[in-house]
Amino acid sequence: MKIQEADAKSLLAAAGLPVPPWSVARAPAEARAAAERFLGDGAGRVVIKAQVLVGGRGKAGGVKLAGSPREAEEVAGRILGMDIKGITVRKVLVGPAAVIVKEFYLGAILDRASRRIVLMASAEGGVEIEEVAKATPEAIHRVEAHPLLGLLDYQARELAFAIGLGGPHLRDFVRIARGLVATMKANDADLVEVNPLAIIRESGPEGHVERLACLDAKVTLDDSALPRHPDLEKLRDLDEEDPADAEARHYDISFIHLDGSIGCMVNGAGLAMTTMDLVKRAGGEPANFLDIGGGAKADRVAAAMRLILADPKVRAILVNIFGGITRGDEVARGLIEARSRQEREVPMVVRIVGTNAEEAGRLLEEASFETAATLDEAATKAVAAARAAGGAA
Amino acid sequence: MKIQEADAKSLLAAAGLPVPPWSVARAPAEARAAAERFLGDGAGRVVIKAQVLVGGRGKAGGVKLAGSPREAEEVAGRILGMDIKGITVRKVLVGPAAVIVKEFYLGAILDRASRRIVLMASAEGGVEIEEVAKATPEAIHRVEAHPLLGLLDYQARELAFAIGLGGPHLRDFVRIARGLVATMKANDADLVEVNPLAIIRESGPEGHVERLACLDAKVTLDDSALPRHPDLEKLRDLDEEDPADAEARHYDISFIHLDGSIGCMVNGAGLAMTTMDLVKRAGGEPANFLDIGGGAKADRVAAAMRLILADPKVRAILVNIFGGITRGDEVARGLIEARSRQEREVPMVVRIVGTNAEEAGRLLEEASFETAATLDEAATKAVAAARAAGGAA
Amino acid sequence: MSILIGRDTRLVVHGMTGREGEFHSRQMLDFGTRIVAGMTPGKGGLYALDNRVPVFDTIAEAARETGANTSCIFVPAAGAPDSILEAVGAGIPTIFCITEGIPALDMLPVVEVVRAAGARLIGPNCPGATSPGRAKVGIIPGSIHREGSVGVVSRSGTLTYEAVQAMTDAGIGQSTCVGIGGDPIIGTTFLDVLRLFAADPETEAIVLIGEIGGSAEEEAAAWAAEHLRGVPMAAFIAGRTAPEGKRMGHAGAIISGGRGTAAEKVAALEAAGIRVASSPTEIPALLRAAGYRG
Amino acid sequence: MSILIGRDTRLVVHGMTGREGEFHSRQMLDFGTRIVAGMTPGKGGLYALDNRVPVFDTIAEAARETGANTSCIFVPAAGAPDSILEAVGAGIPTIFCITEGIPALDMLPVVEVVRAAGARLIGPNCPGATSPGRAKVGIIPGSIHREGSVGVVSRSGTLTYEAVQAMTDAGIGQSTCVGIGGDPIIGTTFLDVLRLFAADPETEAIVLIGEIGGSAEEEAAAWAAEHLRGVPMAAFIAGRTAPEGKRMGHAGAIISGGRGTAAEKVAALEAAGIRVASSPTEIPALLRAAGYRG
Repeated sequence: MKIQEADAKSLLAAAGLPVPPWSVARAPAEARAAAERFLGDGAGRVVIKAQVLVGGRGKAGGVKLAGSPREAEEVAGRILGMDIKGITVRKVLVGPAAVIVKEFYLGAILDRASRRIVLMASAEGGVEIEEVAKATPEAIHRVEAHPLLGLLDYQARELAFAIGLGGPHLRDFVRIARGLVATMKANDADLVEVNPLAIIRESGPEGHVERLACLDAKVTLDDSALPRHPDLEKLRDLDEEDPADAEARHYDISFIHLDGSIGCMVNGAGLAMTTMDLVKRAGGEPANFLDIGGGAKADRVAAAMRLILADPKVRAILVNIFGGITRGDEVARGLIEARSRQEREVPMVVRIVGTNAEEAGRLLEEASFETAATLDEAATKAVAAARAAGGAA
Repeated sequence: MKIQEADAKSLLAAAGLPVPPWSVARAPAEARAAAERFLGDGAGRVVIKAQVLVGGRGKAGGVKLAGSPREAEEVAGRILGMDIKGITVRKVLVGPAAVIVKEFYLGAILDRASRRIVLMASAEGGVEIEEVAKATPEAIHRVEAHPLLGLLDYQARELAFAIGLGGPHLRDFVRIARGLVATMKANDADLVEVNPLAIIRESGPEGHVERLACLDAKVTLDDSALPRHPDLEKLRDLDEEDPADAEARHYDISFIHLDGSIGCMVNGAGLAMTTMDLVKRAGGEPANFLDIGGGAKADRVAAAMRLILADPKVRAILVNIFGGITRGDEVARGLIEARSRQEREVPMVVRIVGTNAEEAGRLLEEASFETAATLDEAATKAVAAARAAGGAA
Repeated sequence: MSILIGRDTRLVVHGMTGREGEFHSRQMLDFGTRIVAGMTPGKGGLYALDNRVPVFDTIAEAARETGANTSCIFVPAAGAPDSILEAVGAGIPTIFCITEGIPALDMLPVVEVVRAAGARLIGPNCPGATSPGRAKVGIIPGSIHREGSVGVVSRSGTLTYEAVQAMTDAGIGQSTCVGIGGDPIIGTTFLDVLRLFAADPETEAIVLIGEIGGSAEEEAAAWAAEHLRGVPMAAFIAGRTAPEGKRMGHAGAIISGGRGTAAEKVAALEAAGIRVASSPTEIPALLRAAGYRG
Repeated sequence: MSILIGRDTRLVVHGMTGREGEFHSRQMLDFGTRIVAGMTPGKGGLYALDNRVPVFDTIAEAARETGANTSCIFVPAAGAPDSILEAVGAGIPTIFCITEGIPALDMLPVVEVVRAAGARLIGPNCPGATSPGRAKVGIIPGSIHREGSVGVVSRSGTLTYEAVQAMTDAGIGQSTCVGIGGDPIIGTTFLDVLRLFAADPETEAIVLIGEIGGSAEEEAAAWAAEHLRGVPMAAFIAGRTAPEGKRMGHAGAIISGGRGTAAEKVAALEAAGIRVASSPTEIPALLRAAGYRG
């Protein structure tokens, strides 16, 4: 699960990391009030940043500076409501604009290949790490946290020296690096990224001081661990969520809405992706990824059907079940019941094999469903049905 | 550092373990008030336990039951002021007397040989584990916590089954066992013992319930770790401490008061014990163990001298320094200065070898100290001096 | 022979007395798997599966009393890491973890302890393994198989069944089918299984069924290019149409930062000389085209 | 030859630019030890000890640049465990930790990681080791030694000096003197050092200096009884007069629950045929009585 920058910053701050203050505004007036406060506290300017869960908001014009409360209000007004990669901006983060001396990248990721938490750092801060990885992979330094002891101080120091961060900032860097890994563990995150981690200049009573600060933060959480973090579940941004997603979660259905016209209902993630791929190969476009999981009963089948039909673009439905734990006859009964209740008439092609497939076939035949023996055949039939209904490709 | 039962129970309770309520009373009237409360809350009787840092208080009459507030006051009056193994009882713990169904032993220790935290359990609860170890060692079951991951649930379950604790108490036992190890780690303890861990019977709204509870607790803390636990340092029981101990700690001197008449000042723990042993072999009795540590300067030497002389039984002093990090001349200067200020005239034998021993010898000779070339000689001379002063043996 | 499991498999099932554990234990018994013990803390001393299998309180006891050498874990996600560690602690060399939904960070120390102990973990969130005619451990339906000499390795569950069924329908039997699981942190990778197949005299061809996310297929392809020349192989990669940044059901199936796409994986496999089917039904034909004559 | 250290020792000193680190580094250099590097984070690039020794920011860099194969740690207790792990991570095979006051629980994971990596840690809270005529690592005064063939192993600091001085005064030289440290959790035990001495062709006799607390002397005695018959040995145990339940300076020197007494240890050693001196000055005579002719 992705969370917004402001929430990511809260998690870092909770781990004791140096995050400059910020405020979240849902309306221009709120942004103005926040700007007033930060400017009053001594900030020269404030930064106003769109809070959206997609990258590239800077390039899209979603990050701007303002020198006065009035300007902040105006800028926030322009950013709020903006469309960034299909997402409508509904809130902005307002904070003091830091005087940046130098920017770095620091990120902790769960690395599959090494099966470790890997801490990555680069002196090329402020740009997307994927771009650095492509252009100058040697500029990215990485250490693998000890699999049982976590990140050790000396590992963090090695990373600091590798990116040229010694001297007065060494100790703070070690603290921040450990904090990233601690944040990861405390929240079951699979990514905790600070970009930029910056040396910022502040004026204090004794002149300028330079210190490290986490100016932006990105955290993604492990969905499997959310049940044990009810507080983090609350950070789910419903503003950016398809309403169908909540129902899918409720029924333990994996559901991802797509742009096509052929609704898919499958048991198993790999088979669900394969079903989508075969729809595409047959000349159609899948309307969704949908995995009803193992051992689905009638109620889950009915919920899956509702999710699919809630999309007005759906012109045909492909049901593909390879029974193992899942019993074909249970699915068939669920389909029959769901169809009897559904408001919209959409052609459906059903393929059920494996456990109790014979009984399923009998039930479907009695109820006059269109069936298919193989997945390839089912895909072809579904695409044809959608075309006939005026939908596919 | 040993801490009192009541403090040990606080640490266990802080880790979420089931510890019945208790109160500490320093006067009979306080015990009466506490008893009134517990009896009012439904306890049939209260238990009153001397709080002393030595074992065997039960046998010494330091643990008694009382059935009424008046009786509690009277019992507390008898226990307070009692002498248990040389310690005067200054406080008692008052708590509800549990109805015990069965007692167990459960302890977490830092095991040197395996270099692991070892969890030990026995179905022979309520008696000293050392006695069980001697009489029926096979009754003690142990598991080594994983050195990096800590105690794992399955290890705790293995221990539970080994002592016949399955069924309804299994889950609680696992929680308690993990809690012991967690308490150990959180507080840098080298021993966390619950004896007895008991199945107690309580009457609730739906009849009797049986549950596990930690009825007594013993915790000893790692002295090396106390600097990072200022809150635990406060648990040091000054009631039972020799006033000299605080001064020794202040100067980083290891000091243990003993019964003899020959004060010892040595650098290094092993050599300090050896010096005591040689005093004994020469027919004397050491008055103390005293290690001035490495690199001691004049102020620490002077403090050590004060500690030794504070004991009126001291009739002679043996100073034994093998200079390494410690410089012999520094010690000699400290001795000369200390003697010039000391109020009581006590014969002293000084042996200084190693780093800067020649300069030390010259200084001591000028100041007319009695010196010795070897440790054996120094011990013999010190014993003779103490005898002459009417003290040794 | 076969890999991971076989006629000498002596299985202990963790959580045998639970609903899933019991159901699949029966299926495994019916397939001919030798289940020597069940384990459910607190149920030690009972007998399960119509009194055929003794249940123990601990795996250590089960291993001691029955000589179990393989374990299969059906306990819920919260307890599964502990179950794996218990099996390792009891000296079980081969451990299958069927449980899904284990937080990834919980698995990091577990895979490390497994590795340090020299044991092998398959999964978690995997369907297990089947060696037709010998044994099955896990939840793969027994009926789809046919005895033979093609090794199948897959990150998926039902997709594997689809592919295996297609092979069986085409008269191509399997030596061992292994589902390694769809989680980001797993005990045994494609590459590990390829090594085992390479060393197995009865495996004459290999089918690899991958999906988007991570780079395990690429690593396997690179190894195969070097060590499996001459072994007929075919592959399938699910998720050609999956969008970036979305987790496709499996915790491990996600394209992020432009990496882990089906296109990359297909390219890596083809570069290694392995043809990639565009539908599971094409796998038998690709195997034959690659020279498989079984 | 010698054990642990010798002419091929290439030493890196952690915390060389600190007060203690610098003082003892000079002493080691004077003794003839080859110090190839110092390590102080943030001082990389400087030269220490009158510009004779380069300082690095990390041990990994020091090892890479100088071929250091031994490390000696003088950093404060709070950072010492990390220093040991850094040395292990950099592949240093022999690590001496002089630092005292490290909490015992901090050492548990450290000794495990050292063990798993196949490295050797001596200490913490130890005076180090000296091989007269070859090298010294740590803080044992160089002046007390004489080259020879008696191996000395001890849990103590100044007590060791006392014993070694007595040997030197009696004309008995040492192959290597090792202080294993007085903490409850240490990297190298008496037994470990006995094994090394047993395998060292230049060590012809062994002196063991123990003290109250724990059972390491008993374990060493049991091993010696079996494997060191014929090797002249003598021992000394400090703490015959120590009271129970009091920590005698060293964190590890405590009699608890009636165990770890000097009497037990003396009995175990004598049962193994090792005579125990009642004063360090008796050690030379006991060695000769045990058959040592060096």
